[in-house]
Amino acid sequence: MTINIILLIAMTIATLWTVMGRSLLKATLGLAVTSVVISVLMFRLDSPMAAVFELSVCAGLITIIFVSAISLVKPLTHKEAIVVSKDRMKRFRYLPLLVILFGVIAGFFGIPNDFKPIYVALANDVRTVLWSLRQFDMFGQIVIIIAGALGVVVLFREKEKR
Amino acid sequence: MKNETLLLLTVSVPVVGAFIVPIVGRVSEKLRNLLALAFVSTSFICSLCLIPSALSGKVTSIAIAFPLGFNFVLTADCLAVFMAAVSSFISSVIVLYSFDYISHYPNRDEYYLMVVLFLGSMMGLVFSGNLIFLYIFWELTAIVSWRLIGFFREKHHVLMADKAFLVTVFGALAMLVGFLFIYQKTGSFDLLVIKENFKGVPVPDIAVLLILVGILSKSATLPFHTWLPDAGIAPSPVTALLHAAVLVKIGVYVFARLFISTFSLDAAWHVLIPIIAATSALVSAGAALVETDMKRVIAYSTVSQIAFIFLGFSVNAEIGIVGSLLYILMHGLAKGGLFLCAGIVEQNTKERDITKMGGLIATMPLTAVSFLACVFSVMGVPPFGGFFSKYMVFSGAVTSGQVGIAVTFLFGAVLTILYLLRLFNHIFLGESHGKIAKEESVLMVSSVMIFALVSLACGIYIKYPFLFAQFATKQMLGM
Amino acid sequence: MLTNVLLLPITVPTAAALLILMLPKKFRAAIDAISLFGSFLILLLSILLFKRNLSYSMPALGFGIEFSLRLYHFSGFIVLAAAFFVFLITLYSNAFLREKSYSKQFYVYLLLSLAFINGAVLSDNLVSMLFFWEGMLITLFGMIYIGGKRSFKTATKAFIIAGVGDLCLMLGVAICFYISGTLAISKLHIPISGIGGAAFILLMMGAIAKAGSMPFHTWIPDAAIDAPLPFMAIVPASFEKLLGIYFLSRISLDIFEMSPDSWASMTLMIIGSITIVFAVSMALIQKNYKRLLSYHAISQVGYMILGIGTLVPAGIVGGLFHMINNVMYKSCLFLTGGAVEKQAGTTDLEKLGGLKKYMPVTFICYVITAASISGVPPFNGFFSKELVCEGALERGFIFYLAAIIGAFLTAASFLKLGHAAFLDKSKNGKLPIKEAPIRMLIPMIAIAALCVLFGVWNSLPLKLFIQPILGQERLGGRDFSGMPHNSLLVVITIMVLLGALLNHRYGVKKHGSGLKAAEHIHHAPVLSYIFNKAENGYFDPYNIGLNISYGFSKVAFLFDRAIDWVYNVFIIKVSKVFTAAARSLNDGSYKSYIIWSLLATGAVVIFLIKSMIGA
Amino acid sequence: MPSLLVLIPLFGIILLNLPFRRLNEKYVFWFAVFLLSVQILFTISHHSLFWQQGMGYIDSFFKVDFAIDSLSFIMLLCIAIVSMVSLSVSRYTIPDPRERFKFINLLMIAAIGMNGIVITKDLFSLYVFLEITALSSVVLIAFQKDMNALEGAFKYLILSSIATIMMLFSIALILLVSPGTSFAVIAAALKESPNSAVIIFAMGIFICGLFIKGGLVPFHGWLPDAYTAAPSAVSILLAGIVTKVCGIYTAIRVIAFVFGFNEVIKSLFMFIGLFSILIGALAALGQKDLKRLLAYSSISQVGYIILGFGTGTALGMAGAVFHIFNHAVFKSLLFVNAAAVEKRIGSSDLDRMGGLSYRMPITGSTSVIGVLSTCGIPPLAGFWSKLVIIIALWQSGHYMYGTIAVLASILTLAYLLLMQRKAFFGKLPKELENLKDLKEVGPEFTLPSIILAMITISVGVFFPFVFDKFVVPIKSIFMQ
Repeated sequence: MTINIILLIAMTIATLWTVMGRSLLKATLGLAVTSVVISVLMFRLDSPMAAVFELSVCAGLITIIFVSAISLVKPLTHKEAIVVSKDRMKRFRYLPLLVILFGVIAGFFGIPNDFKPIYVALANDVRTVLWSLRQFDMFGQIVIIIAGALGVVVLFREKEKR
Repeated sequence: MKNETLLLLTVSVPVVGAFIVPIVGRVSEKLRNLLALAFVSTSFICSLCLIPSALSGKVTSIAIAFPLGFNFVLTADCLAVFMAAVSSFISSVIVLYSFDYISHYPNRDEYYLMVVLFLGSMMGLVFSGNLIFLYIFWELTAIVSWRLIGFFREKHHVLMADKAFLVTVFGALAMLVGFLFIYQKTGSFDLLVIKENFKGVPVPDIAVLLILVGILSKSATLPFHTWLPDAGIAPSPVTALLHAAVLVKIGVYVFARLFISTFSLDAAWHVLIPIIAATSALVSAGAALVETDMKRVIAYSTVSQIAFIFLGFSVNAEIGIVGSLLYILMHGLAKGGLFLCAGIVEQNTKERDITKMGGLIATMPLTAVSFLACVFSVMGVPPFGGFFSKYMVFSGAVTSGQVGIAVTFLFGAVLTILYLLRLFNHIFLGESHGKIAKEESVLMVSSVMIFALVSLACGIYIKYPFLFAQFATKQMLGM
Repeated sequence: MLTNVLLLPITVPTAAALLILMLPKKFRAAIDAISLFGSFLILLLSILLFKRNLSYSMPALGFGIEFSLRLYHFSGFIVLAAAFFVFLITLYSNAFLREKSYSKQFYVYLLLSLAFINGAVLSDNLVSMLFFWEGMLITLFGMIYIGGKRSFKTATKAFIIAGVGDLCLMLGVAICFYISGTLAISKLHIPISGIGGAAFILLMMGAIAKAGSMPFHTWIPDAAIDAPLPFMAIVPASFEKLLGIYFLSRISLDIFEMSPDSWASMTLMIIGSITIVFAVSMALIQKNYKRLLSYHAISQVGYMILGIGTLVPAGIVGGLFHMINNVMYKSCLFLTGGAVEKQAGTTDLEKLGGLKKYMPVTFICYVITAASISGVPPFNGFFSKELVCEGALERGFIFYLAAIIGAFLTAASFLKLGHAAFLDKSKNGKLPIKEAPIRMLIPMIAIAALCVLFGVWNSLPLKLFIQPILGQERLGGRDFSGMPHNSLLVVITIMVLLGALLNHRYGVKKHGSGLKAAEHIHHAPVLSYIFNKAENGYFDPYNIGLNISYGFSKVAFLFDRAIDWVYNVFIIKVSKVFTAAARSLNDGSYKSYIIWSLLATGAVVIFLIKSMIGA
Repeated sequence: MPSLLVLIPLFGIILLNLPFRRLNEKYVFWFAVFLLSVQILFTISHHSLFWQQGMGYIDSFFKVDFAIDSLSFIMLLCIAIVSMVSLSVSRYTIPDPRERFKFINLLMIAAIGMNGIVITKDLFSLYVFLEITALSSVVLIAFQKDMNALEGAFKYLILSSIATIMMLFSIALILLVSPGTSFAVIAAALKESPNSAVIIFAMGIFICGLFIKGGLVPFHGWLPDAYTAAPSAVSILLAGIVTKVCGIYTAIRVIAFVFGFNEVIKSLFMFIGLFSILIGALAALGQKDLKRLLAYSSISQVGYIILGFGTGTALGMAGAVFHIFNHAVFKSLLFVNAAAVEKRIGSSDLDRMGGLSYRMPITGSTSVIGVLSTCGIPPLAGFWSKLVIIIALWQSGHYMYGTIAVLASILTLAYLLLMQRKAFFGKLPKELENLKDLKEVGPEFTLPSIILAMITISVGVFFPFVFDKFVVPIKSIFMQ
């Protein structure tokens, strides 16, 4: 049980680092680390399929896309980087305190588990859920992907000077 | 013609007709004016035809049940027919007057639409037997008065229109909350059902207070009266129709309809309301004596005379109630006439400040004489109708034992004489400050003379309105 | 048929007035003829109706209000007197108003007010009496207004004063209905204790306002200058007196049960004596013929009120007799004033003088009526004043003293007037003045003759007109006609008159001309200060009342502006404060939105958990 | 086959986005119009066979059945009307056909999302459809790509993503208790499960997520910025229906049918409703910008809906739904007028406007109708729905809430009269006098405003029939 706690703490530190990290690259790395930690957690909570998804998609694919996108962007000059980091540091200096405070309160109150979760370990694994139970949501995912694509087209396409 | 169809015609003709008027207005100006007059006078004629059946004690009523208790009920009892006849007569004369008055100004279509719609909603309100539809027509008149006060579209005018609209709607909302309290007790909005439930039991004070706030704001009595003088900037037929003769009578009518014919007020209110009325009468009479703008003086005088009507209704004496009903008729005629004369003077001399006017009697004799006649009727000088109504309101105050209030109203009546004579002298007598203006249009002067002559006729042949009012009071008090 | 004969006194004059109204202005002769014929017709009618007891009533309206007329001795007498004087005045004004532009309007108003006075006197219901009573406001305003360019101010003043009086009357009538439940004058018997007292005060104020006594008198002197002269001769001199004193006597005799030693009669007597003394002293110092006469009209009312106020048979008979006498000589004096004004062109005593030679008939009529007003023995004024003095003496010496002072000053002022106008050598150059036209002289001569007749043979008016009003039991079996019984009083009166003559002689010798005969009184140390103040309207209740109401209305206007301020400024300020607070919630930075949302979620969750678990 | 409502637009978009460009641009508008009018037609005649018989194999394929009851009929109707209005307005405000093609695609996706929310019976797919609408609205808000739009979109994105995270988290927690995610299953499971803190926590954050989406007061920060930043066509859509469907309808559906009503939730809703009425109205009173004022006003009107819903009685909920419909109509009417004014004057700053009803009479008079209906002035629709809510409040004994709600409509009247006075009623200021093309905008604006005004008037005047036909069936749903 304590390993889970440690993993959770690691995850929070990684997220804090992503948020407060100076350059975008560091932020993507931080994101990748959090995904890895989450997938390890999932393994521990014996839901392997979800963990595999998490690892491959979030840690792998998304990080690659982010890194490629960032590489296209003109990197900040050193001087600007310092200004940006100082500004971020100033803005988020209270964030860690806040997180710790929240952790203490949660711990102190103690999330009550006064009931026995009944259906956690349902037998069917991800595949059956995905295809048989939640087929309609697939439809939803398709629409979201289309919306995302359209959004990218609308927002980021330069307006050709006709 | 069965009474039911007459009743339906009185209400529906102006309401529906109002929307035809602007359409016809596109075609021809003249036709639209005549059409507007036709709609208004049809409802007048229909209400006249309703009088014999009302007098015979038969209450014709139309009821269509709607969900949630908002059923559409029209009852033509004596009080309703009396109010309908009075307001539709005054409106038809005013519409006749506005043919020549409004022709000088833009957006005339909207004017006629609103005036005819106003009369329609007035008829609806007067005949409605259900609190919700009473409230609907009440708000409809507030919308109309908002559009009409802002008729000249100047910035200040629109500001005043909004002020009037806000104050009256605030009062209406308070009244709606009062209605809901009553609905809570009786479970229905129909006046007859409410009347049964409140046979002996006095109404909860909170409901009375809230409804009173609505009534006082609509009839411009003391705490809520400032919107009426400010609305003096509207065109004269509007101020005549809305702020003198008909709109301000709505509050008083609802007071009679609710607090006299439907449920009974307990004794404390019969002392409190006259006090409010007394302060309002004195304050507005004082203000009228000091004010210099012609229309504002007359508006303040309306506030003061409305307080007299409230006195009559609220003193729990039968003679007072009959007196107030007569007062509504006489004051409507006279005050309408005063505002229309003010309109003629204002249109010809382009001057509103009475200190800069004078000597108009030489060039506008007929207007001056009718103005004087209406002034006498408001003061209560005998051959004119105002005398009987003022006497009976006084007698009502005295017979209900409140002699102190009667003496304060005596002082109010003296102030009335003072400011009305001051007004007449400043406008028509004395030397003219170079502003010599003739009264151009025959139509306007004849409508003003109609008012003066009818006031005189009401004074001399007081028997007919008196008996009608007395019968209405007997019917209201359930005797 | 007989009953609606009673309507004729009201309908005939109104019909005549409307007929004249129809005629265009230039048919002057026709208008004069119609008005004369109309008034003559009414005179005949009233003579015919005089001795009859009739009553007529339309179906009652409700709440005691009904249009009911009742002709009995007293109202018949008043209608007859009114018709008689209207006829004479119309005859007089046919000549007087010849070149005036407003003559048509004047006749219309005259006939209308005659109709109103007949209506008021005949009506047996308080409200229908009030209806006609207040109707006279309009004709009063109309008649003064047509007098001249500037006269509308006085017309307004008269209207307001009379209006206030009538409103008090209206309230009084309402209280009477409240107490007794009926408005029929003949059936009313109200004790004057408590609310009844208030009713008496109000009705009495209405009556004396109409009669033109002290607190409500100030419009009459102004009207003397501004209003057309026939108006002064007919309304303040006769109509007002007739109607006012008629109603006052109906109040004190019929409507209220008043005993002689009650506070009500005391107030009446005080008002009467004050009016006598103050009005006549004001008259003394006047420099204008008509203003002097108008002040006398006010002081003579004081005698009537004093007489009726004593509630002693002698006093009441004296008061009523004085009423009819006063109407006679007062209107005749005004007619002489009119003649002087028409012929000499002015009524200002400084410019008048030596008219004796040129207008002998007017002079003779003036002497007769002046003598009768000052109470010189053979004339009617003497007998009625004696009766009033006898009544006053019975009730208290102070009232008798006031009557005597009044007599003295009246005599002095009329001596001054006669001397200044007729006897002094003429000051203005326009010497060749002709005598007034015959149509003006006839009414003067007729009335002067009547004054002599009512004086010498006073049992005729007393027995025929006055005494039947009180009826035998109230008179206590005494007959007041013939020589006054109390010879002591007669001696005192004669001595007073001689004193006035001596004082006049002394004044003339001291100050040179007749006009300045009363200078020594005018400039006496204390009196001069009061006279100057009174002359420019300092004590004028009308001005005081106006100032009070203007002051009140200024305060009321401030209060009204304060309420308006609340709407225009205060509510907007308050809403601005709240709006600023409400808008501070989203200041544009998304961070604050996030914080607000999270805090609110926390609050909601805690609230839900606490209350759900707790429940 | 209600699922067609969701599928056909999707296939349409896929088809349209295929390569041959010019053809699509012309037809996409009419395709969208056709779709929406079909939807309107079918929602009005709601007992037609379209709804009854299922779609055989498609339903089986998706293995999910959609629930259609009168509540969703009204919502579908509102969605169709408001999107139609937004479509016609966009035809004028977005001149470039290429841009408009993209706009219409996004609009269709948003419509799919909303339709999905309305007809779904499953909590998770509700979440998915919410996600779709949120995403497409973000892109729509940022459509003009200027700084202001991007900032507004960013705020909307942040807030709505917080909301969706909360919802997702609470669904996860609920899954601890219930086997599936469909409403009926969850409802049954929640009834049995003990009243434990975690479940209440889950319910709490779900409700707060909905409040953020609905833009109620403590959570309303993003709403004014998003509405003003969005292009006028989008702000119509947003104000008219998006926040209503995502926030309010979902709250009604979920609370009434899944979490179940108890006194605590009722008082919570009532308090939040009243709080947002007052704060929304007060904030609107001080606004200088027309669209911002209308945004605050929509917060305040949503407050009435929540207040109505909070009474818990069938009448109150029916009144709330009726007010959703009314509000959708007159709010989009006011936004259409605001768009017309902004188009003509170039800015929506109230101080620069004045006396516009001279030159734009139709916009002026329809905005009068919109104003009066929003304030609940009788003859119009707004009055009836407010009255039903107030009566429900009275019947359930909450006098204080009722009185404050009634008197709050004075505030509504104050700021809307302020708007009407500053913009339409009054004299034309100097600088607008000589503005060259200050005249009525064109059929794209006048037609929808007239239609919406007609709807408001007819619903107001023929209220009894409308009440029987639409509102009573809703009452019956909430009856159980």
